[in-house]
Amino acid sequence: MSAAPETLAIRPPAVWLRFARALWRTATANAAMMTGIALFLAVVIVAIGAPVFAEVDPLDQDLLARLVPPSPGHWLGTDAFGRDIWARIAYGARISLVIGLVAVGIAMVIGSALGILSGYMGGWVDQAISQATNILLAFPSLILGLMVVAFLGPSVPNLIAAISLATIPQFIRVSRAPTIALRERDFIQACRALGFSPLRIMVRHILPNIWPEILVMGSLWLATAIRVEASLAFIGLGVKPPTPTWGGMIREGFEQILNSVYLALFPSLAILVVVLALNMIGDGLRDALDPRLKESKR
Amino acid sequence: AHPASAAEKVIRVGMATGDIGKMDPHVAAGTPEKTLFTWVFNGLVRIRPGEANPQFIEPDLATSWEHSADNLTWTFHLRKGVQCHGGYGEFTADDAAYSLMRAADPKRSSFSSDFKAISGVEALDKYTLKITYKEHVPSVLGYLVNIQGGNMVCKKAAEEMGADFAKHPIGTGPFMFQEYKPQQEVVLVANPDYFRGKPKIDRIEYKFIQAIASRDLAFEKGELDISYGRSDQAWYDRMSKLKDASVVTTEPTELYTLHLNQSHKPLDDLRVRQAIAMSIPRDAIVKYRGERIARAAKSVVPQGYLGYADTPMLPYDPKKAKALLKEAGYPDGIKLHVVQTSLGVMRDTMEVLQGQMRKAGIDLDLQIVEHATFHADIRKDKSDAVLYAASRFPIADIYLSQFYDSASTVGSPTAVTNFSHCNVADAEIRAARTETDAEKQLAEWKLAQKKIIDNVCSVPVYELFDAWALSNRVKLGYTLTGAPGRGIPLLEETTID
Amino acid sequence: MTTAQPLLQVFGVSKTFDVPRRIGAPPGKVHALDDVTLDIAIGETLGLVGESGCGKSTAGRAFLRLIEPDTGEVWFDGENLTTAIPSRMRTLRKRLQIIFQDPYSSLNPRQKVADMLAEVLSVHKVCPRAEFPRRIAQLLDEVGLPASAADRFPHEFSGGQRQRLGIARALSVGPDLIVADEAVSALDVSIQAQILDLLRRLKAERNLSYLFITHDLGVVRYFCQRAAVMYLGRIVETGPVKDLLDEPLHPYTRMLRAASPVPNPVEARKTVQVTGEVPSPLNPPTGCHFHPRCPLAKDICKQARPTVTEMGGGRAVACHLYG
Amino acid sequence: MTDAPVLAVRGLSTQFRIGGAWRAATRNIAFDLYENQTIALVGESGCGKSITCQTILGLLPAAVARTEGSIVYQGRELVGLSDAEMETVRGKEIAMIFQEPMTALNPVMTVGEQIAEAIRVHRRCTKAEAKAEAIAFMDRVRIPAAAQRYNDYPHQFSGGMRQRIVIAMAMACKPKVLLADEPTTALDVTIQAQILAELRDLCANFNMSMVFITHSLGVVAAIADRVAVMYAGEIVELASVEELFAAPQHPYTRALFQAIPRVDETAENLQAIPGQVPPITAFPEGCRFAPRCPMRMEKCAGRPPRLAAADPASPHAVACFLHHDLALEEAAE
Amino acid sequence: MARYALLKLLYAVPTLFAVLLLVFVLTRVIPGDPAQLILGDQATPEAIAALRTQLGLDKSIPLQFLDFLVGVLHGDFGSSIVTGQSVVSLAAAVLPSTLELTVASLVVGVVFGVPLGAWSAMRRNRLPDIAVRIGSLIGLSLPAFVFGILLLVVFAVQLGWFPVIAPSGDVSVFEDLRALVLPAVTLGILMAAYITRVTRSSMLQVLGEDFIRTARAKGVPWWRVVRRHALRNAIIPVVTVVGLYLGVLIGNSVLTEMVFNRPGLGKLIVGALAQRDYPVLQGLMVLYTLLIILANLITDLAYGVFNPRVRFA
Ligand SMILES: Nc1ncnc2c1ncn2[C@@H]1O[C@H](COP(=O)(O)OP(=O)(O)OP(=O)(O)O)[C@@H](O)[C@H]1O
Ligand SMILES: Nc1ncnc2c1ncn2[C@@H]1O[C@H](COP(=O)(O)OP(=O)(O)OP(=O)(O)O)[C@@H](O)[C@H]1O
Ligand SMILES: [Mg+2]
Ligand SMILES: [Mg+2]
Repeated sequence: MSAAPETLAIRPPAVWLRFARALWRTATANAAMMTGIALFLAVVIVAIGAPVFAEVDPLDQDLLARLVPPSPGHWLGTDAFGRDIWARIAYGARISLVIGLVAVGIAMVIGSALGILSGYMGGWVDQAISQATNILLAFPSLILGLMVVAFLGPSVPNLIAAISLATIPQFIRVSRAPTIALRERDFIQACRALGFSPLRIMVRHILPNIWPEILVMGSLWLATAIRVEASLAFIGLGVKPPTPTWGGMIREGFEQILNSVYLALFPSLAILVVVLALNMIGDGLRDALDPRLKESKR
Repeated sequence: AHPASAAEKVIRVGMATGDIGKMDPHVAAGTPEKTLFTWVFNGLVRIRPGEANPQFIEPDLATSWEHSADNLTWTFHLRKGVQCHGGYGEFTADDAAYSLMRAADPKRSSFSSDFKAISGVEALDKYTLKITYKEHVPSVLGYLVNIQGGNMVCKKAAEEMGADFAKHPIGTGPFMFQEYKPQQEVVLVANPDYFRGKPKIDRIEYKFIQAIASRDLAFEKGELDISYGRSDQAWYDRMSKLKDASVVTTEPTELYTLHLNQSHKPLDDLRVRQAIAMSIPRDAIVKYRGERIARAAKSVVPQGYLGYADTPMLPYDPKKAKALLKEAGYPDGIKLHVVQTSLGVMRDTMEVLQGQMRKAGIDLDLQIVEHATFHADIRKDKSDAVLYAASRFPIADIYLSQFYDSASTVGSPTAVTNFSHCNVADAEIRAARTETDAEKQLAEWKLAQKKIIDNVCSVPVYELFDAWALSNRVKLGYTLTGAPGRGIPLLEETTID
Repeated sequence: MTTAQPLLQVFGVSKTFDVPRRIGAPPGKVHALDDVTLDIAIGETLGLVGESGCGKSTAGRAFLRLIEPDTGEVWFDGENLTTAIPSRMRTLRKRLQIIFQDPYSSLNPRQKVADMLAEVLSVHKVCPRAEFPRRIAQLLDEVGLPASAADRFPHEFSGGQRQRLGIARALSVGPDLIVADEAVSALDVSIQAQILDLLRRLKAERNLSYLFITHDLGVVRYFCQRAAVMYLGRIVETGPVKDLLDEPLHPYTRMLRAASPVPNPVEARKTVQVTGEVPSPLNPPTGCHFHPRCPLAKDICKQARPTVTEMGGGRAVACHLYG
Repeated sequence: MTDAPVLAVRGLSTQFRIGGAWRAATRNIAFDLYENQTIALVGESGCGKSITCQTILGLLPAAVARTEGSIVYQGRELVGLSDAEMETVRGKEIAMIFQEPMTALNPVMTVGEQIAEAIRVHRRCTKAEAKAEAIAFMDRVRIPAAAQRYNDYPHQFSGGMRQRIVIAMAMACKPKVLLADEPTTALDVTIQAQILAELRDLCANFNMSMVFITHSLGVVAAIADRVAVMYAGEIVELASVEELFAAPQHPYTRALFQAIPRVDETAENLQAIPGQVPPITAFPEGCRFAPRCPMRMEKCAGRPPRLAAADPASPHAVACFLHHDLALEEAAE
Repeated sequence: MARYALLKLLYAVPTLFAVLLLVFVLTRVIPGDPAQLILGDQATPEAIAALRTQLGLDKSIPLQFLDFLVGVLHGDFGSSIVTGQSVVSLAAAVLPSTLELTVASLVVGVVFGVPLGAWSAMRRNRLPDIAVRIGSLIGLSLPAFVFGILLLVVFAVQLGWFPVIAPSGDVSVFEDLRALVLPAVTLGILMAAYITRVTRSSMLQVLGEDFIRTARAKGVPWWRVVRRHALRNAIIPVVTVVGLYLGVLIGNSVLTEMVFNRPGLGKLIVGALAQRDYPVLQGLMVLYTLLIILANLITDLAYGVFNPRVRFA
């Protein structure tokens, strides 16, 4: 055809760099996402800099100043042991964030990997994974948590293991269905025709197309993960005392909910802030990753 | 609730449990079951309603009794015409003998150890029962009151029903079992043939409501008339403010004791144990729990028990505790690995101890486990320290024998609940058990308590009362200060407006 | 038949699809391919025509094992594809390419054009990484797209432009055989001419072979040496293009020929006589599938499936008229 | 042909938001459509044919596309109508057949329902009536065993059959104007011939007018009354079908004719147009075809030529300086 | 259809077996002795050993498993070692309220979730959307027990509209439903939060599809396009999520059941595990697994109803 073109619009920068740029572009364009990032960063900063933000030791009991309502001295009040709630929320952010993010992260990675594998490969792989999923699903997550924790003993890693284990089936299911739909699409067929290995097809072609669903699910389950810690704490199997966690604080707050409702409310609000922030980021990310995103017709 | 006819009087009781266990008085040991047994069963004798102290023992199914000079042979004369529930006939000496044998049989009873000393039970005639003992027992009558193994069951019913008896208890008490709904309630109805007269209330709805807040709200809204409370001052204060209701705290108390396992380092060192004793601010903890709810422990035996002696303990002094630790070779403090149950009050108490002992450089590394695991683990010596709450029949012997006699050391074949591996007072405890002279017996017990405390086998923390919220509409018919069976007795004279 | 060495040989390939009806009811069966036998020589272009839904795309896919055929064998360059192990198949795919019919679903919506092409180049190590940009621009240029297209996502292109992206992708690995499934149907004549010229040039340069699926007999005439006509899953006629179009043997081929529009307003207005209903592939007619629409149908056509008759000059037809 | 056009398009331009700026995908589109007449839109793929049709129906999302110019349907200006107002126009007055048959149908509604819906939203009739009529339309587009397939879902149809369903759906609205975007591209020639015949009948029976997009000049010859040739977002030539086929004037149109592979003649070589269509972000200043035009002149790069008749007496209009001069045009104004 | 259901149930047998084996082994490997728990802390080692023998806990684990399997095959699930009640009667007692609560909260979840999600998608990034999104996140962030108590305080105690604890005995259907409202809302809100999010996201996707444009080109009014075309497609992923959550609901209503003092399968299972009540635990896990499988089946069927493309190959 005509002479080779002289100018080229394509310089291939590193993938991460391009991703980061896309992220930054969307982030700056998307006020909600910026707010989300700011909120999340704020929580992370409070978690890391807890000693700075809360001068009081979160473990320091003051038995004679228990259940003090929010007041200048303790601006979020004190708990049943007279410990400062704000300090506990700040320090608790560390563990709760780690539990939520890591547990959901692990579940998301393993679950969607298995889901894609199951949906794409079909056949006995699909059968095996589906059966395993059913077995996992057949345990109420509280029971599963109880068993894992009873078996391995309560510790943060074990808790994370328990919560991820309970969450994995959700991600398997959520990623398997769209994978099956995608498998029939011509562009996946084209990949096969081009001799791409199944692994490449799954990672490079299917995964990017089901990201949005996984992301939305991920940001939703984060709240659940932090809450499950609360549920386990509720039956007494959360993180070791006296380490503060939001879930544990909610449990303790529940005991006093009729006298001092703020005990359970403040940590719940903290969870809300994180989940809200992550959802805003998740939605923004989704827009960033979806080139096709059309505006609704109105 | 049931469509109550205007005339029907119903009392609704809320209990802190998800469900009830076996309704067999010789098997179940939990508060929910014991509360139920109070209404269904009688003993040969009983403690006057409203009291918890054995000094108030009075006739129940037995109208009178006498014993031999050596205290080893006891004869009881039974009340005539007492009817078993459900048409199982008259309650006779045969039933009483059967009940006692049943309670003493380790295969059928959780309380067989209480009756170890019995050598024979015999129905002399329809209304006369003879019990013979191998050795002296500090309080024969105490074991025959209507709690635990002292509850009298009807032989024919128990034998006919076999394992089903636990689902449908038959006794002679003022109320009869009617219906059980899993996870919901047990319904009891008045026993029209009750020997003290037909009860004034027609029915008891005994509801299992695990969550305290729900129980409180149900009580507040009038859906419950009696509600099991929480041993917490905040709860006490809030409920006390309710109109038309009152809050009562009852004995027996549960004594919370921190047992220090001497077989574990560094607790083998007396100085370390003393340091621990000095790191616990008993009075502050009582304040935290609530002064209407708790009282500071004054010995290793709960107050009011026969043989209890107020024994001075080491005062709270975290500085001195630190110094002692340093002296023992732990300048940076010590760390104890503690297995702890996840159950509410026990765990709360442990967290307070943890927070307080921290100030003396003692770090409690709590491994919170499920209650079942807790019981298994502490019996395998897995914990450096065991926080245990218990109330026993109010005689010092039981407490001392089970917790501080080396024969009861966990892991041994005769193990009960000696978690501390304490053996300093074996001689005194054993001597007191068979001592017939009351004075001498008291002296031995007193010495035993002092030795245990001086040796810091354990650190008693506080005693907690049971707390109940009662609607003012409920008229118990007696003054309530104690409830030996934990549950509030609802009797023939109890009524509701 | 062609004397040249065959590159692709297809023997008796059949494919049936289950079509679900209601939940629980037994599925319907569509015989998309019914005993198809074909071959394509090195450097040859075989046109495959037939009505929509007759199984052309299925054939193209089955030959490349994108769909597993139920029965039959496909040989490529002396190798049996039907039994090739997956890793061998993946290597072979570099030589076997397909351009998909539907330009809308054949491109990954989340991949930019440059990434798409770069991925192919890197997987098959077509050229050193440093040359990718140049190579990509060249490929785009070959299919008539500007270099700036590299930085765009598929949804930013029109249908014809997307089709060209698919062509560029197939060309990028330098295949020996391309299955072009209506590759130029969505294009306007000018681009179509460009693409056809391009495909022709590549054929000349690289001795490429094509299986060219299309509706457009004009394109067949221009581009293909031989053609095969399909009707409801069966090949009804094959032969050199010129003969086949100028003197069609099978009544269906004749009908196709007659219905082809010509760019002449006067001629085009003459109403062509196209008769009969298109049969349902779920429930194809007995005997010769075409008999309900055939103006020359005889009794035997309703009963027996016609066998393939060699007619000389490389022509063959499956019709009772020639039995 | 009556005097007033059913649809009069003037100075229509559709702009997309690309990289933050508004870029015109089409520019200055103008044509008249008379009753019972078919105008064919042909041209390079990507030159804006589909966009133009969607603009007429106001279907482009406001967030990414905007429209300038005027579209007058039976005396009523459509540009600037609210969505609710457009709803009364869509389907009933102007209907559209979309280019992509695979995605144009709702996958969870039976094809019959979708056609019946088109009937019921515009006319009061019972469900049974709508169903009967829908089946009749399915018959018309040669769906075999139409009554049985009424309750089938789109995925149970082949691409060609889906296309026919889309056509049936548009026809079922009985619009005054039908915008048909490559309705027969996916079909084989026998079905295509039948559909074209059917569409012609419909135009005649219902006094329908049609805008027909296609790439096949054979199809144009078979169905169109007038032809608009588009290039890079503009109409470059507009003439009756006979005149255009007899004497194409614009160099692009001529080049198109050179590129047709014919079924009745063997051609050695097709004359492809060298070069490529400029992207909408880089349209040339003057005549957009100029860079590829074999007869390019100096002035072609200067100002865009207007679409006008070389001979004022003839309706054959062309936008090319070879046929009429800019100066001439300006003088005429 | 019946054949399909049967086939699915057949497929479930290995799952069931695996679940049982897991429950069986895990519960016996974790520490804790039912005999100790039943007899209390004063029981003698002798009494405990006797009870263990009586319960068959002294046998080897494989032997116990075999005994259990044989029992199950004879339809005998044993009885609780804690209460003595037969497992079947316990299950029968709690099953109705579990199903009742599950269905009711499902209804709450769908009735709130789907319309809110759709509305939010249509008002993307505008005030209603933001409000709905934050609202759904509040639903997710507040643990059921906290939310439940708050509901009780306001609606049961303050306003007196609903009872605090579920009435027992023979009560009118009205009373029964009244007691169901608050727990169903507590659980349903959580579910609604999920459904809202999923509906919104899939609705956004669907609104961009070509067939929406086709429908609009037909002149179908906008609200009808949304209802008949968009929603019907958007609901398909929602069905998956609802199905998934259905299983979760049955087992995870424990805390809600505690707060509202309702009997329930989940509560029973948790209780049995805490008490190491092996027969109950095993029997109920069979039931629970069957319910999950049933829920899967219903989801599949519902999926088929909503999605004609679904295949059962
Ligand atoms: N995956 C599939 N499942 C079920 N049926 C299928 C599948 N793929 C194709 N079919 C059916 O097989 C037959 C042949 O389809 P195919 O796509 O090969 O036709 P085609 O000749 O390419 O038609 P077109 O010209 O419309 O593209 C059709 O009836 C089609 O409905
Ligand atoms: N949403 C969009 N955003 C940006 N550009 C668009 C968008 N949709 C279409 N375009 C551009 O508008 C131009 C016209 O597109 P249109 O679909 O009308 O082409 P067409 O003439 O129908 O082509 P074809 O014959 O290939 O279908 C193309 O260059 C296309 O890239
Ligand atoms: Mg095809
Ligand atoms: Mg188009």
